[in-house]
Amino acid sequence: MGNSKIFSVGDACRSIVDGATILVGGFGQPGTPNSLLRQLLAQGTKQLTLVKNDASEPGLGISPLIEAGRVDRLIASHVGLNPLAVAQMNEGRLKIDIFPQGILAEKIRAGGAGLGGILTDIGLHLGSSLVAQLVEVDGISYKIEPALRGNVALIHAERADEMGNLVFAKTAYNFNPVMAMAADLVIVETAEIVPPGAIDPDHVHLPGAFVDRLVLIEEFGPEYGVLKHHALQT
Amino acid sequence: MGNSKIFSVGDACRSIVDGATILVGGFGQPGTPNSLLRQLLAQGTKQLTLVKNDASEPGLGISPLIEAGRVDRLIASHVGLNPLAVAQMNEGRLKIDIFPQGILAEKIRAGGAGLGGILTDIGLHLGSSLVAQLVEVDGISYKIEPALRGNVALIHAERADEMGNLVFAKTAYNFNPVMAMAADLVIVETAEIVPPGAIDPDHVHLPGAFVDRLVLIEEFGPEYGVLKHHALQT
Amino acid sequence: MPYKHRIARRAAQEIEAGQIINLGIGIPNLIMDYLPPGQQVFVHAENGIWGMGPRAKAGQEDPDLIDAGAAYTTVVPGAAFFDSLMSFAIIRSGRIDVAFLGALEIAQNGDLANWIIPGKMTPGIGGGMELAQKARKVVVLTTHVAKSGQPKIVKNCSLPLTAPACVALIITDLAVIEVTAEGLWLRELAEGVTVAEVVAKTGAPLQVPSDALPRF
Amino acid sequence: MPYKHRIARRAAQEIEAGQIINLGIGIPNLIMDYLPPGQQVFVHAENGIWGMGPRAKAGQEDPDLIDAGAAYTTVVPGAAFFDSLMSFAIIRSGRIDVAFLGALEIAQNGDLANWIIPGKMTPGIGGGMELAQKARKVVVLTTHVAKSGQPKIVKNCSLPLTAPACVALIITDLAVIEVTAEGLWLRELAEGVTVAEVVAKTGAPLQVPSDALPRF
Repeated sequence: MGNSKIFSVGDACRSIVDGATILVGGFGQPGTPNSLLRQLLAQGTKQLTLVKNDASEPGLGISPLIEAGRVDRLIASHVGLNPLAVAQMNEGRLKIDIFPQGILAEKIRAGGAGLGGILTDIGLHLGSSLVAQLVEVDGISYKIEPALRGNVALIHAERADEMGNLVFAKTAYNFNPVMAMAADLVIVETAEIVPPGAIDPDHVHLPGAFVDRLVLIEEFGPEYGVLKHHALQT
Repeated sequence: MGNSKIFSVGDACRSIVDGATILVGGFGQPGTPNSLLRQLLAQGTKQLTLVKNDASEPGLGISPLIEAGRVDRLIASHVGLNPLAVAQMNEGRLKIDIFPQGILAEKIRAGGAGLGGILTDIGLHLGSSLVAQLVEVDGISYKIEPALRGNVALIHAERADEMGNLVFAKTAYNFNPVMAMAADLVIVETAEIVPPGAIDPDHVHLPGAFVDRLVLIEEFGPEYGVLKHHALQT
Repeated sequence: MPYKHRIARRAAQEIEAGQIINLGIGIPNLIMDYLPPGQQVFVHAENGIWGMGPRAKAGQEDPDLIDAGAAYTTVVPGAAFFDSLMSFAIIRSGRIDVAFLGALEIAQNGDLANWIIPGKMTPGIGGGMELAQKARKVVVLTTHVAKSGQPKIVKNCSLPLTAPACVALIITDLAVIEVTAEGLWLRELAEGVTVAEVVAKTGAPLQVPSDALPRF
Repeated sequence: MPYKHRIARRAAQEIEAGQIINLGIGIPNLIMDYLPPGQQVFVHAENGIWGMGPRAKAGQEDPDLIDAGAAYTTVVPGAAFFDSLMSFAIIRSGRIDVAFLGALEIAQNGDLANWIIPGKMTPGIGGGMELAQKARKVVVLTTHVAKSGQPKIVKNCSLPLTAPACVALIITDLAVIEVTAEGLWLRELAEGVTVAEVVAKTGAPLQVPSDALPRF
């Protein structure tokens, strides 16, 4: 290997600066880069803008960063499972911007695909309340949703090869590829790093072209396991 | 199975009417639905608008339809390997619209993702010569590229399950998924149809939600094989 | 039978073989228990599943496999996983045949409000706005009145809309009501409920056929 | 050594370890033969490959595995296949470090024209416009003059541009020329070529360093 992409969690995250905009994978807990987020908490990075589908749940995912007052702004589609985030919003300590889930994904994809934005009719009935620009194409009105990019993306993958090719597991797939596409520095935590060729090129979910740093997860805490309150009770 | 998606090639294609806009997978020969295109030629469908990355090569892919005068309009990114298509264009018998390759893919994806279009800065220096509308977002100019959809998509997949989940092989992947996303009727030819569960859900390239009809390829003609003129000569 | 299950059981009858459906959180999710066996239905979940199965049994949960409400779930043979982009491309391109959603308010023209009570409840939009606006058919499953006793079915919604004129059918603990171009029509009654009770608890004009109404 | 190979060999020196490169059809494709062995370079092909290898040997072609010019190719261990959307997302988001392209005309400010001769040659745009506009560095590989004898390097392009001010380096059968904010600089000479010959065959002002020029 000329330039190895494999980093310790500390070395991988050290260059993340205060005030950064960070795109975070995950929908609920699956696919959430818990180890990278824990490192961010430990190293004290603050004044963050986080972009994630949801606000996680108290004590999980991005919530410890929110709880510690490290997050100035959250761009998400749903925050209903985190009353701590909602409380901070109501107190004016956390700014939350809400977008329809698929439109949030598309704004980020536009950033990751080198586009300026997308045209959508979703939420058009709300008028300009979401600060959108309107445009007419072939007589139909659309909102312009500008592209969204981040300084850093924090990603969780099931498996990576040394080239940075990623495979996601089941519903831990979710926002991870699109977040990785749209950031200047892409850091991936993964359960397994395999040699080049160990992943069938037809099974790669996200090509290594988008991946800068790989971190092997050292400690699988309970946040990676089954959360009892979301399981059926016997 | 309640509603089987498996059709004979004739039954699958019979409902394609004269004047239809047809999205065709393939980049060069890999991924080109040769059997479905052959059926279209046999059944005499005409006045077609075809959308494909390229114009194929004489005698291959969509070229027999062009050669037989069945195509009124071709929307593509590159036609340089088909002098017959270029000749028809120069004679005024075939209208060809050319877009940058990735922008063509994005226009179709917008159609397939329920968006009105995309904003791009590609080719902005050409001004309005590609009949584009301009818009400014955060002080930067972009072209609006409206979404593009088809009545029918003709797709080639390596393997399908009975649910319509598709797997593509190597560079036969190309435009196939995006074409399937953006058509009202999606017809897929494939080398193999396997029972539900035989494809790992993590290995599916395009979910069966987008697939209406599956056709098992009956005859693998030479157009599916190695084309000597593109191989190294010994 | 608890009313939530009665609603879910009735809702399952709206599904035809081969259709793709999406189930919102709450009552809609209970439909999983009433899907007709042997009839192929494809359940889509916003977080990236086509072919979702019933909830995971205790002790058999997979930490990587949840539904859009964060509950551990399963898949049927022939399922596919995909990312959020693909998931919402399926929704916005109109490939969902029926979406079953909850409601705060439904107007007589089919307007749906279910995502925000300004200054009070701000859970966010999630996937609801795209489902309400783009599914081929939207069926609302809800209690007939709010906890306050106020009708949820009203002449005009007072809350910000999720999507305008999107609801085709309303199934409540009291009745099945169809939204038509000529207004609301009472179609079925829950066991033990009278037409007068439904009319009284509905905040918009309700048209009642002269024939006897089916029970559910 | 045939001039095309001389150009390709020189072009390979522009590639650094770990970079992602894209090779246009023609001379650029020959660079595959000169990639430094043991140094990891990721070759991207528009039709959906990251980690392309050398052309397939005779008899070992895979009908499903071609490069963007339709020639049968191979992949290296650790390659990935993807669709056209992903392929161009890589290009337009600036993840291609160096794109090697052909040219019809190059202007002294780096304008590139290589996709159309109105009324004469209309092969289409393909992936060239996006590569020219979005790759971090664009290197043009071309004969110094056209078949007509006319210079390809000119003050202003007469043909429609592929992308404005995009070219960083021009490598021809005669010379290596850098495009700078202060105009064109002659950097290297091919074996047996004189400065006078290069200046004579260049249709724009060419600045020549006072030091002896390296040969390639």
